Amino acid sequence: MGCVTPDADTIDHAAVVAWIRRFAAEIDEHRAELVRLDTAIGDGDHGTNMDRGMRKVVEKLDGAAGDDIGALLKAAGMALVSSVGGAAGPLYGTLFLQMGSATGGAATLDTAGLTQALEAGLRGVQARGKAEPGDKTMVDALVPAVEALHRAQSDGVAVGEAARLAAAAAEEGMKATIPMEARKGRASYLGPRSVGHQDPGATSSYLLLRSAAEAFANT
Amino acid sequence: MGCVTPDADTIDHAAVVAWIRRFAAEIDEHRAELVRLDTAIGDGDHGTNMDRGMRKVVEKLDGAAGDDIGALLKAAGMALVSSVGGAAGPLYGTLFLQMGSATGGAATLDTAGLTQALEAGLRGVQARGKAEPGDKTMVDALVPAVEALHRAQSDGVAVGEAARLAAAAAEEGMKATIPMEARKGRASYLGPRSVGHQDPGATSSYLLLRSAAEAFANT
Amino acid sequence: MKKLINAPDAVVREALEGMELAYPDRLRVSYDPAYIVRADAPVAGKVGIISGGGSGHEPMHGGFVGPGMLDGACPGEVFTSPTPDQMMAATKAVDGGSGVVHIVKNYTGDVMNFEMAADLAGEEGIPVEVVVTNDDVAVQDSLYTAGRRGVGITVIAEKICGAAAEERRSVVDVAELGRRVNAEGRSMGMALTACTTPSSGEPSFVLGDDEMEIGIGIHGEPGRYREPLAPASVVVDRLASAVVEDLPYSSGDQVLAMVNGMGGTPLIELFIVYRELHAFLEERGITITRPLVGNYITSLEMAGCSITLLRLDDELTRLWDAPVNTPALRWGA
Amino acid sequence: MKKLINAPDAVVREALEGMELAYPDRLRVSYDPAYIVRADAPVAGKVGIISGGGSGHEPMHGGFVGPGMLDGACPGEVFTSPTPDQMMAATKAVDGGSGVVHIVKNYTGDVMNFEMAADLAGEEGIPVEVVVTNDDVAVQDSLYTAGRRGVGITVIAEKICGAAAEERRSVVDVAELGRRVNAEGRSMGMALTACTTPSSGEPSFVLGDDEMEIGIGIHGEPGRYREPLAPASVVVDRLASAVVEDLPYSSGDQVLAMVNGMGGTPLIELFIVYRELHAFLEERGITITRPLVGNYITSLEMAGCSITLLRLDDELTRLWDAPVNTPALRWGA
Ligand SMILES: Nc1ncnc2c1ncn2[C@@H]1O[C@H](COP(=O)(O)OP(=O)(O)O)[C@@H](O)[C@H]1O
Ligand SMILES: Nc1ncnc2c1ncn2[C@@H]1O[C@H](COP(=O)(O)OP(=O)(O)O)[C@@H](O)[C@H]1O
Ligand SMILES: [Mg+2]
Ligand SMILES: [Mg+2]
Ligand SMILES: [Mg+2]
Ligand SMILES: [Mg+2]
Repeated sequence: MGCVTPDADTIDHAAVVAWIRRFAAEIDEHRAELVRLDTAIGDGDHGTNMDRGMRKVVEKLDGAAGDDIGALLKAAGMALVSSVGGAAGPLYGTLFLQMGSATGGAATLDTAGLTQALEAGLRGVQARGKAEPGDKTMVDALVPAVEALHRAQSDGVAVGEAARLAAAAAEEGMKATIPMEARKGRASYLGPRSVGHQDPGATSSYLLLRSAAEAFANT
Repeated sequence: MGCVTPDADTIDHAAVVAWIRRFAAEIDEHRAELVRLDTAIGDGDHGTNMDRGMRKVVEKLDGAAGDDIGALLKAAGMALVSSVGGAAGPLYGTLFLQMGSATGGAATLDTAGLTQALEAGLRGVQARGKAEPGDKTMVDALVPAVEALHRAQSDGVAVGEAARLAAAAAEEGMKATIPMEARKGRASYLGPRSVGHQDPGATSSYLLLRSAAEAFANT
Repeated sequence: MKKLINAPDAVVREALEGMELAYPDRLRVSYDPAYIVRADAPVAGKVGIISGGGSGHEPMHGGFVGPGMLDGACPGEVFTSPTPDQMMAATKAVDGGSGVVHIVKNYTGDVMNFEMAADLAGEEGIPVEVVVTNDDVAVQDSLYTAGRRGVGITVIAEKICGAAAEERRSVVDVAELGRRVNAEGRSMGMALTACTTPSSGEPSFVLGDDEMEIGIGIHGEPGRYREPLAPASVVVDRLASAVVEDLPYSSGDQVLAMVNGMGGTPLIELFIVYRELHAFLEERGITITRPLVGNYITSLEMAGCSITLLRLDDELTRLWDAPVNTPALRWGA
Repeated sequence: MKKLINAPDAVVREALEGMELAYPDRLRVSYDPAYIVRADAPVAGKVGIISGGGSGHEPMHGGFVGPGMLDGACPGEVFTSPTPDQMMAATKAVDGGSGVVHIVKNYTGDVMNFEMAADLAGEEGIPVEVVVTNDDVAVQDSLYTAGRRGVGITVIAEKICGAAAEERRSVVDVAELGRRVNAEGRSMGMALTACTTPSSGEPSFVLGDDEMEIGIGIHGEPGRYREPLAPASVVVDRLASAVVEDLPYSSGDQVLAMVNGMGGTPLIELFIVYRELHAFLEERGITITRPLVGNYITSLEMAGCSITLLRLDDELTRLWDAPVNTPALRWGA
């Protein structure tokens, strides 16, 4: 699917569909790893939860027409909310719902549009979950990604490259959760014993950004 | 306790007390082995059951006076009946009760007396449990022991030596249970899978005869 | 061995003490000899019903003591039949002048000890009727063996005899009813894991990670055969086929179906087993009119389940539905 | 992984089907979205009470649906909070016109999903009151963490709120009562073994043969600390000390004491634990006036137990004693 023209300044509906499919594929592929990470400091269901949800999202996509990126992201958010459960359901659901609200009616997104969308999603996640950076959650992957997007936007970077930079920042953010002591979510029950483990939600959030980078990259 | 004079033709109350104590000690010592044998083809409690019972018997002995061997054996039987439970409780209880009936009022036993006593006990066990030789039970150790005593009696063998012969026969009988398929008791549920294991009750019955041989031997 | 206990040889006594403390208004416990009776025993004019057997099968039998079910229970050591003096003392404690029924699971030890107790009771002039349960189709029945084991139907017989006794039926009637329940009932069990008695400290048998044991007893006895781990539908097919074909149960029958956990199986799995059993019976035209799903006759911490069917008629259904008020089975009260 | 299941991802659905088949007269089950309501829901004029959470804790919550307790329950996947659409559908199904109370265990996922559901219900004009339980003293409570977990007190809050709703008290009253129960209740649990979710297939943590884990959660979360296996008396001392000191409970208090099995622990052990707890409390002048011993809030096949205390007054005692008629808790009916 050539949804992005080389060095394109914008992504379209098809590119966002490709992003979501790519994310679903990454989750499927890393399901066991996410379960293992969540077993170490949680209850071992993060991979299963996200996989169940992304399958539902992809089912919905199969019937998705039109060019409204906002509607697409909202539909994904609704599917996640009603199929994932656990902490990830409301959090990823809200992330997508808020990205959808921020992009309502848009047929294309440039770097600024993508930045606004992810920032709105992050704000939604923080409003819902009350986590701050450093609490060892998905927020720790999303915050650097949003920051990287802002930098890319002021530097006039095209959206495909911006997504790549955001993914790289999210990866750093994900790795930075390893030495953290969890203060939110199930891992917080472990207190100091949560140190030394990578947060599963930060890991899936990195996969989300990596999927964007891959879907928006020149083909 | 020099309860038996060298080459004595009879045993007295003290010798029977020594027999019972010896049996209790053997059971205590072989408790784990009896449990292991019963785990293989039963429910793993024979050692514990017999040990619990013989401890109670020994407690009773501590207060036993007089010279009535029958009363002594009956008291032991009653203690077994009300403390062992399982199959072994009624069976060993009956064995001792019937040995007691057969020796009621006797202050000494010669080979004939011992033979009659054990034979009465065996009859009681068979009446209670309906086992025949070859069913892979304690009966398979007791029958050859009784037969050996009969032979010893007709050969005019003294009681100490008679007990030794009975113990040797019981040992053979015990070993002969290994290839048998159980037809009585819990091991019978295993059918052919009971083959290749030595019967726990036959093993404790051999210990009973060996204890007699040791207690009645010249010291 | 991982158990919440203090000392292996104190398990039965301390658990009894716990029961007594937990149900002070409902149960009375004697320790030497050990038995449990309902707080208001003996009930004048009512047939008394006692049961008993080795411990390790909780809630059976102590958990079934109360109005509408057992008057008394005699707990033996773990997996070891209790002794005649316990049974005799319990018999006396529950005799309200109308005689006593002994419900006995068919194991050599249980049968012989209860026999001795019945002899003693007879000597004291208490009419005793004995009901021996032997519903386990995993074991071949024959005159020349110990015969089939008593398992799940025991619980149901206790409930139904208990209801009949509350109706003030005679000792002969109540026992006859118990025998009828036994005749119309069949069971079979299986295990995913063995169990460990506190005194032995070792598992009763060893199962591979990918194996299950079909036809196990409730004392950690190994089963009829071993096979690779299979889905619940296959497990139910194994157990229910053997059960249904034995009586046999046939199209048009109405049954009470019990799916029983062996102690270490979570309830969520028992409901999956019940779903499979329902489908299995429905296919054969057999209708479950009374279900019972839970842990009723267990083998310590064994993981696994058993299935028991009882063919129902109006009388048995009515007696099953009658009020019962025990720690482990309670309705209408 | 040894389980009586057909397929890991069919566990919840098939267990629900089993429950529906086992209790056709008492429960109604919806599958998409998944929820269970009492057969006669909604009860006009009565406050509806729903709860919910991940599956794997059976009988909680579905086993507590019925007159005198919950009107509805929303089962999530194993150890995973259900979703807002389930909760919303259940809320609508049980609203008898007097509003609905949501009883929610304090876990990030449960709280957020129920929050979204309450928002949706508000939009539809159904007054919803939320009771969040957080009785687990193993977890440090702080504004800056997820706070204490909701465990055993949830069962008791469901029973007591259910009784109050049957008395036709208002939605605000019923919720207030639930919060009071939570405030007067404390719990702590421990494990001898971990548990394995069907989907992961691996134990949630690994314990040595001679170790136990103190302060575990109900989702296979490891606990506060690990220590060598110890007698039941020591286990109770660990759990009960933490529980009693936290509120604190003090001499003269009358309490409801629940000894709860984690799913793989046989009843005989729970009675030994109860005996120890009784002694522990008696020594401190705390009297158990209402006991509850059994498997009520479990963690799949985990071996272990938890202890919950609720300080009682006359009102709470009366509501606890009121009739309840659910698959897993039943008396007076
Ligand atoms: N309050 C929160 N804010 C943001 N993210 C959170 C919060 N609580 C948990 N998370 C994220 O959710 C992840 C766990 O998700 P998941 O395992 O699906 O849910 P649950 O914890 O309910 O089992 C954690 O790794 C963490 O990144
Ligand atoms: N019917 C019987 N007749 C004679 N001996 C029997 C009979 N049934 C069982 N036994 C003996 O009892 C032994 C088992 O005793 P024990 O383990 O103490 O009782 P249980 O089988 O009730 O656990 C068997 O090894 C066997 O020798
Ligand atoms: Mg998780
Ligand atoms: Mg045995
Ligand atoms: Mg035994
Ligand atoms: Mg979860």
